[in-house]
Amino acid sequence: MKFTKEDKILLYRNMVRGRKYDEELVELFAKVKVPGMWHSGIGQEAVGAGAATFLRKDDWLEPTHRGYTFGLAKGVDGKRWLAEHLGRATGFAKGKGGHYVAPKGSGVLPFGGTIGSAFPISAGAGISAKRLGKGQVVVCLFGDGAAQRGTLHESMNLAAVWQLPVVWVCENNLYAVTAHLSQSMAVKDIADLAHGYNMPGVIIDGQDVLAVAEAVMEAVERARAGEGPSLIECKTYRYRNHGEGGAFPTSYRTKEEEEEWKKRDPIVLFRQCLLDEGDATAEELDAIDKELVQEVLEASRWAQESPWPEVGQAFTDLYAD
Amino acid sequence: MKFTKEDKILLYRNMVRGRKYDEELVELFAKVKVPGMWHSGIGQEAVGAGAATFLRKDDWLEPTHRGYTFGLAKGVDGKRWLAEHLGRATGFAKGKGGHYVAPKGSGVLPFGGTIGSAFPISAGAGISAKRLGKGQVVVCLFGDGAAQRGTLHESMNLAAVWQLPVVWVCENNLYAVTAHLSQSMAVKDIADLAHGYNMPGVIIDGQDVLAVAEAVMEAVERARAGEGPSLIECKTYRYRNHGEGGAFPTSYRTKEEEEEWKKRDPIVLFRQCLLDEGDATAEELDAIDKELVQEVLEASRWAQESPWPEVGQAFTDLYAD
Amino acid sequence: MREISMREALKEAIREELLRDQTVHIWGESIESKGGGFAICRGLTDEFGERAKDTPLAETAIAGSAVGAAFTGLRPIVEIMFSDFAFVCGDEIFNKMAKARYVYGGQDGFSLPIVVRMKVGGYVSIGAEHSQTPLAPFMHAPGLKIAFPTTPYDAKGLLKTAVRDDNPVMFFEHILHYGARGEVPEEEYLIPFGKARVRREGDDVTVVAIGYMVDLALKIAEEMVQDGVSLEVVDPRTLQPLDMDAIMRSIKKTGRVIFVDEDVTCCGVPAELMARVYERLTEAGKPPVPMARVGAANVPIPYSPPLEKAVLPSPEKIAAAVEKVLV
Amino acid sequence: MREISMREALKEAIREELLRDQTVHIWGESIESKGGGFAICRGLTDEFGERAKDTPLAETAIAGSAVGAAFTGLRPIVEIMFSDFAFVCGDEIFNKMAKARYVYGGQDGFSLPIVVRMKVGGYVSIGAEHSQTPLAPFMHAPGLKIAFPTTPYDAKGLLKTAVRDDNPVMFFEHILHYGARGEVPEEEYLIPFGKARVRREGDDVTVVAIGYMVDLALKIAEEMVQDGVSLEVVDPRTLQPLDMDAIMRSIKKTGRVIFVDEDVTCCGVPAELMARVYERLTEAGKPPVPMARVGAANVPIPYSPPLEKAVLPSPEKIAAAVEKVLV
Ligand SMILES: Cc1ncc(C[n+]2csc(CCOP(=O)(O)OP(=O)(O)O)c2C)c(N)n1
Ligand SMILES: Cc1ncc(C[n+]2csc(CCOP(=O)(O)OP(=O)(O)O)c2C)c(N)n1
Ligand SMILES: [Mg+2]
Ligand SMILES: [Mg+2]
Repeated sequence: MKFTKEDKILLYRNMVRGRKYDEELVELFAKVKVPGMWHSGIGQEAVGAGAATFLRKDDWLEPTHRGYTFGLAKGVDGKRWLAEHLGRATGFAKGKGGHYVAPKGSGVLPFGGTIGSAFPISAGAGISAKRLGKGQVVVCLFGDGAAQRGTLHESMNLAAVWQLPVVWVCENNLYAVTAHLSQSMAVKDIADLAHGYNMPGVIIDGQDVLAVAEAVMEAVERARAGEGPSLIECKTYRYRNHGEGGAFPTSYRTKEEEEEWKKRDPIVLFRQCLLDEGDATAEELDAIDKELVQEVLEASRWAQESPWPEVGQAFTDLYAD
Repeated sequence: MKFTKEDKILLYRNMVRGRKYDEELVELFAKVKVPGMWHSGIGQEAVGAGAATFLRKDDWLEPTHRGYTFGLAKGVDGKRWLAEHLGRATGFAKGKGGHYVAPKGSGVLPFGGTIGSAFPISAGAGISAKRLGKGQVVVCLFGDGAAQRGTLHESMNLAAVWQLPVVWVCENNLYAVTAHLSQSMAVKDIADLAHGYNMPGVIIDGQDVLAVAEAVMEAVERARAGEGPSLIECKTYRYRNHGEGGAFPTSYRTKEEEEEWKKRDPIVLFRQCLLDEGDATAEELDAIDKELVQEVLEASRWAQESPWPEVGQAFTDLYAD
Repeated sequence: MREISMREALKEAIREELLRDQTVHIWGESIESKGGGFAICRGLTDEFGERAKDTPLAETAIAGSAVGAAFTGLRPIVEIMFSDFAFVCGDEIFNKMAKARYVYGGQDGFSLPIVVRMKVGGYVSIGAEHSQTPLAPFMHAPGLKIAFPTTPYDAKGLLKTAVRDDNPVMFFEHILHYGARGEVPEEEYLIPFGKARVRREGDDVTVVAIGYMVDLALKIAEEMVQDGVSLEVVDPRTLQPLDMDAIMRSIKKTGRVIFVDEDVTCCGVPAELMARVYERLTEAGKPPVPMARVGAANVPIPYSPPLEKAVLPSPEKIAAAVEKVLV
Repeated sequence: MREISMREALKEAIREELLRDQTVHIWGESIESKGGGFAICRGLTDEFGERAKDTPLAETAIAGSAVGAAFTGLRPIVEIMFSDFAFVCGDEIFNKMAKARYVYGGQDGFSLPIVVRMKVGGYVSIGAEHSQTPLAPFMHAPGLKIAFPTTPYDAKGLLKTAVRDDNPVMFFEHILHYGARGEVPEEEYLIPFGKARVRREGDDVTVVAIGYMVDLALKIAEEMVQDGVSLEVVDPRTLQPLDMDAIMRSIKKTGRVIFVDEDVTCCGVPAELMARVYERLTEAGKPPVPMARVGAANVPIPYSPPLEKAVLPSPEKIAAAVEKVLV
């Protein structure tokens, strides 16, 4: 895929929007009493933005628990997502679900609290996509920890043998909670797993949003053309701890490692790239940043001011009639 | 491993014993009212015998549901196994378990009725073997259908990352019940899966008992030496349908395919090999055959004449005290 | 009216729904190559192509893909060969199918139109992992619906209703029922969920029997006529929704009730039903009626026929429970 | 006596058992790098090396490997971070751990000495798949033992007993209990399974409360003193084995009982307990006593705090049930 200047600006916006929402959530968790959990995705924005920005509206995206970037890029209304996260009546599920809930119309698939349950759900969406014949594609995001679940094997095999239009995108940030990948997997590269499913597997610099977008969209076009699934591994890093507020140790990784990765911040890198290529001026990008800060502040205020759900809501919506 | 003449005769005996028990069970299911199910392993004896014959008594073997060969070769008393299969009080579990039950002393691991549950059980035995430091090794037998379960991924990965002494031996007979492997897996060779666990994976002629024994014992020695797990795929074929007595269609494979495979019967091939190499005479082998026919007949009579368990047995043995 | 087997009734239901609605698809192990575990679907692939398809041996993929497919526009029917294997895909059933709609607050008309067909039942000596009738764990998972037909007529009507239901339905088929024959009209019909059926009228004791237990209850009911005892046999047909009104109506008539279930007794469905009857009566200011329950003994299901017989419910055990509440 | 938190009590139990018996090993997600999901095991790897080890993110491997290891000579303690995830390894728990000994007819002294530690409990707004207290499905699986301590003292004594038990023990730890402090002696002690503890003596109503529900029951018991109502709070401590005698003794004294459980009400443990009390009384020729149950509403556990509060048991709901049986 060839990216126009507008495409690139959109990628930039989507990364920055994800970052700003994320920073706001980190702050809310630190300062305000907020229900639930927040798994910050700061540092990993290139993967979510690169994977989601150029999908069709009716393509499906399977989320992870980390950050908002992918979902915002897929078109989820961040303000209502945040409200859901804060447990408010104005959230997508009236507060019943928490942040793993996005509207169906956005093309975001159901996400479960059990890591690894994303795989068969994505395969299932792939069955629909293939059988309904509208050329839809499914992108399944998953972490390196998720890659250790057996559901990966069953689902990648099913997708491969049925040639389903699913693109498996691994957000390999090297850790699952506190366990380093080398303690948990026998291979260094998740892309190696592709071999067992007879599908292409590539490794991408997950801090380079263009590289991610290119690789994902190439795989998406293959899938759309009926050529089956592929696996894309994006090497990335989360700046913050596994979750906010919990009692997470910091000893499991070194300060040096953290600093090393921060030198390759995906937003900083891409900003420089846009400037270098003459796709935007510093003023233009600053204006975008400012606009998004404003958007997020307003969203956050709106969400925080939203009412709590009525208690009676607890007893509705169990069954469709 | 170098095989002596005695080793080879033992392999032959173990294959023939497995075949004779199997033929007896097929007959019992056809003629006598027998409880349960029988999954005949006729045609696949080289794998069970090759994998189990030269293990140490305290090595562990994880069984499959198909045939008796591996278990008999590991030292299970066939007569009591058969009695268990017939639901008699003289069976290993007094009839409570059915044939998936062998005594602990034989080194046969627990087998579950859910295909694929063998993988984590074997990994667990590998943890014991490694931690207890007595040089034990675990051999896990599994079918090509089982290879599609997610438990394979979780367990092979665990075994590889913890460098457990487990040898994964796939009995690839091309079908799971009636589904051909090409309908169910994206790779043609199960050995390809080894790549995702950074362990050796080899393909073996599963009709050649010496080839199986060599490959397995080489992997066993690697594992014993602390060099971790390996995967061995044995290409084989079952002559009979998935199970006896059930309403299994025959349309899912061709008569030609069946005939082609029967030309390479593992016992016939090995018999010829023993004769060619001068390891035994036809008379010696005939004598073995005859002796084993006799052994099985007596075992079967004994099992059939064994009493049913007392009804009170149904309510004991739930908890250890 | 023509008589067909429950096997044929189930197949007709699936076939008719596949014909009626292009979004209905069915997949599972050996569906195409064998018609599924119990050959219900034999021939469907010839007629419907990939809409009736073999999967790999992979229950999490089967159940989980049903979730993803149902969310995105299909109405999957999937088969889990033996209900004992439902625990292989426990996360997909109990955490996803059961909870998703509620967790999504019903937004966007969110629904998961899934049917999970599962063989249940013992009495055929195939061991602890192939003989269960695990009903309580599913009834303990709000968000699932549960159907368990006992005649070919009910099987066809309930399965068609299940396919059209917008919720995940656990559809149980007893191994000893597949061959059972009964009248089934040629014309299309549906059976609504949540309507019990009185399978036999009687005056002295209400027997609420689930699944194959209906057969045992009807058998002993005939025998007990000689003792001058008249049993009313109520088949709930669906456990979720459950027709408590029908059960209470029958109890009002007989004044006594026993609950019969093939599942393990401890924390089983009969305990729940006893609690509900007790609560209903108490809330209405009425005294409790004599109640008893019959279930499988609290052990895994043994393999050997005499042991299995000792563990599972039998007409004699039902009779003993009847005697208990008659005292 | 010194006071420590339940977190510390649990760690002491594990540490002492690791010291006592070389075959005791512990593994689970982030055990080494974080001390497990709730940091109970922090530091154990420094002391015991590979005997306290991180696993991959793989519940079937964790639970299934415990089966294989227990069969072959180890006494594994494994951690499933959240009990909701037990359904990920449902086959390993319900089909293997629960059934294996029985299916092996107890031969060769067959046993599976396994402890599966799991966090349970809601009230902290972390959503439908992290907030359950799924007790009934485990109690419905004969062959498992079940412990659910409510004080640091009980936690330590029961966990040590669990490690020495030759059966698979499901060991539940409530999220709101980790920080709770209480007296725990320095000297070693064990608490036998199957012995309930009367946590508060009272005359009017027996409250059988499970797990964290004991805290709620004790709270409301103090408040109801003002209304002149005296509650006796019984903590079964283990559900399998279950101390029915203690429950019946208390009921004999008070003449009324309510059962309080955080799990989903439908087909929950209280229904089973109601059935057992009813059966015990009937068999003894006695009339039933007033009974009621309190459990979570029959929905998944919602995320938003006010909704979660509406769904889960509360002191007020317990009080309402007490009023019901007092009438
Ligand atoms: C089945 C299951 N096991 C464990 C957990 C607890 N858990 C939540 S996030 C997480 C780590 C996931 O790691 P990874 O997939 O690499 O994603 P990351 O958090 O690094 O983005 C774990 C173990 C869970 N939610 N579900
Ligand atoms: C979890 C689970 N799913 C399905 C089955 C039903 N089943 C029994 S044997 C079998 C096929 C196994 O195939 P394979 O592993 O290739 O072994 P083979 O029978 O060919 O020896 C199936 C699907 C089962 N027992 N357990
Ligand atoms: Mg990660
Ligand atoms: Mg096979």
